[in-house]
Amino acid sequence: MNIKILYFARIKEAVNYSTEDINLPADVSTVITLKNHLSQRGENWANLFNGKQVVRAAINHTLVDDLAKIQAGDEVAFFPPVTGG
Amino acid sequence: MNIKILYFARIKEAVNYSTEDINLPADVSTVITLKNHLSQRGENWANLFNGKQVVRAAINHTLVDDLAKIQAGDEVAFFPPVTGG
Amino acid sequence: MRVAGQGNIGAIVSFVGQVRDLNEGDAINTLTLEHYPEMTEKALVEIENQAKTRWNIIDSLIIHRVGILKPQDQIVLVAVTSAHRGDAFHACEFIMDYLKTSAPFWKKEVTNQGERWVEAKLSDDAAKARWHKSSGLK
Amino acid sequence: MRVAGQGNIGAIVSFVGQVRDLNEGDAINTLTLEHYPEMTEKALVEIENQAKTRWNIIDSLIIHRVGILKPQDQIVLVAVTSAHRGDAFHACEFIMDYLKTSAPFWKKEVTNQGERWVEAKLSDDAAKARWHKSSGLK
Repeated sequence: MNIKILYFARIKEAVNYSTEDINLPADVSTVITLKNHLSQRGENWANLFNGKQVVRAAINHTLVDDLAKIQAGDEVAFFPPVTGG
Repeated sequence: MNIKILYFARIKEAVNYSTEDINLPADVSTVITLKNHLSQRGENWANLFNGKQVVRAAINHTLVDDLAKIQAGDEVAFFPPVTGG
Repeated sequence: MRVAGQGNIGAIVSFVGQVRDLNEGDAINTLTLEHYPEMTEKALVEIENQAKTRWNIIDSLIIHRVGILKPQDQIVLVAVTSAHRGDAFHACEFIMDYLKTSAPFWKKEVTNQGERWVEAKLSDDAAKARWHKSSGLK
Repeated sequence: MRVAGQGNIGAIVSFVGQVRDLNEGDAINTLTLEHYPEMTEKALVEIENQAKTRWNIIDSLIIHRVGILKPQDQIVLVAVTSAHRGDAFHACEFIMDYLKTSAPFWKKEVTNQGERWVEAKLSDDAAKARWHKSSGLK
């Protein structure tokens, strides 16, 4: 399925992408499996998405946890813990 | 001894005085004995100072309780519970 | 209280109290604030000093009006500055709770039914009492 | 948020956050606020709705700046109106605690040592967590 991924702040700088459209393999259907999938892109990706760093995820602008399901057409965002206010 | 008494708000209206200079008998030397002394001035005074209503007292601009000592030259104030802010 | 030019300030919390047009179900025409001026001065200084002792605040300001006010007039302003927000929030609320219960102000309302003195609220005493407990409010 | 002409308002609590000139011991030249616009909109509406559900407030307003700011610039304004002060105080503090931990903003500081992303604070998570407990804050 096709989804859109957005990266913010420290994550965006580390992967050097702000957004991408991606076609996911059939076995990638949750946040955690997407993280594992992205980890395989190289060292900078692995460092971010291997679970040692806190990387928050949102699906369609709502904060979700690692077990959240991803569906075709979703907008998935990855970002570090927020620091506004 | 001579002291000054101030009355505020509901108390001031009830006794129809805002301030007076008074010479106290020798046995009146605390807030409670002063309240009892004032109670003897008539019904409106008794109603206020017989202990059934909450009447707060301050000596020289500091809130005190009924057992506080009064000294010559003090400024004693009587008023209802405060309602500012 | 200075804010401009104070680069250590990270938080400014302010409270404005305003005369409501209804109280206890009755329309308010005017609200008269009486006070005991010398004691007021002393009480406000004391309340601000207590706040400065309890929290890490940079500065505070209290302005309380007296005399005849109308609905929607501002009665009181309390503003507190600090480096971090928790100190300013708690100090501002503390100052208001103490103002309500320890500063010598009295309110008289004029309604269509006549004049009446506003009664002190038990909820204000309870609000003040919170600050005595080791309640996590600090 | 309307204040003028609203005779039912008795309390206005506001919070202003300001860029401090020092953080973690280093002088701050600039602070850049990045955000995720569509999610920000949704998060702020959700935070205000939660505040309105929990407290008896009349209205609330959140303004959060983004982009490059300098020390002493204002970052955020939260203002809450209510009939009685407790509701406005608690709702304003609640909104700030949730903004700090649930709205997608990220801060990057420029110091003389270079750029650095501001780390999330455990104390902010703790501040937010208070609102889950039956802690007497509500």
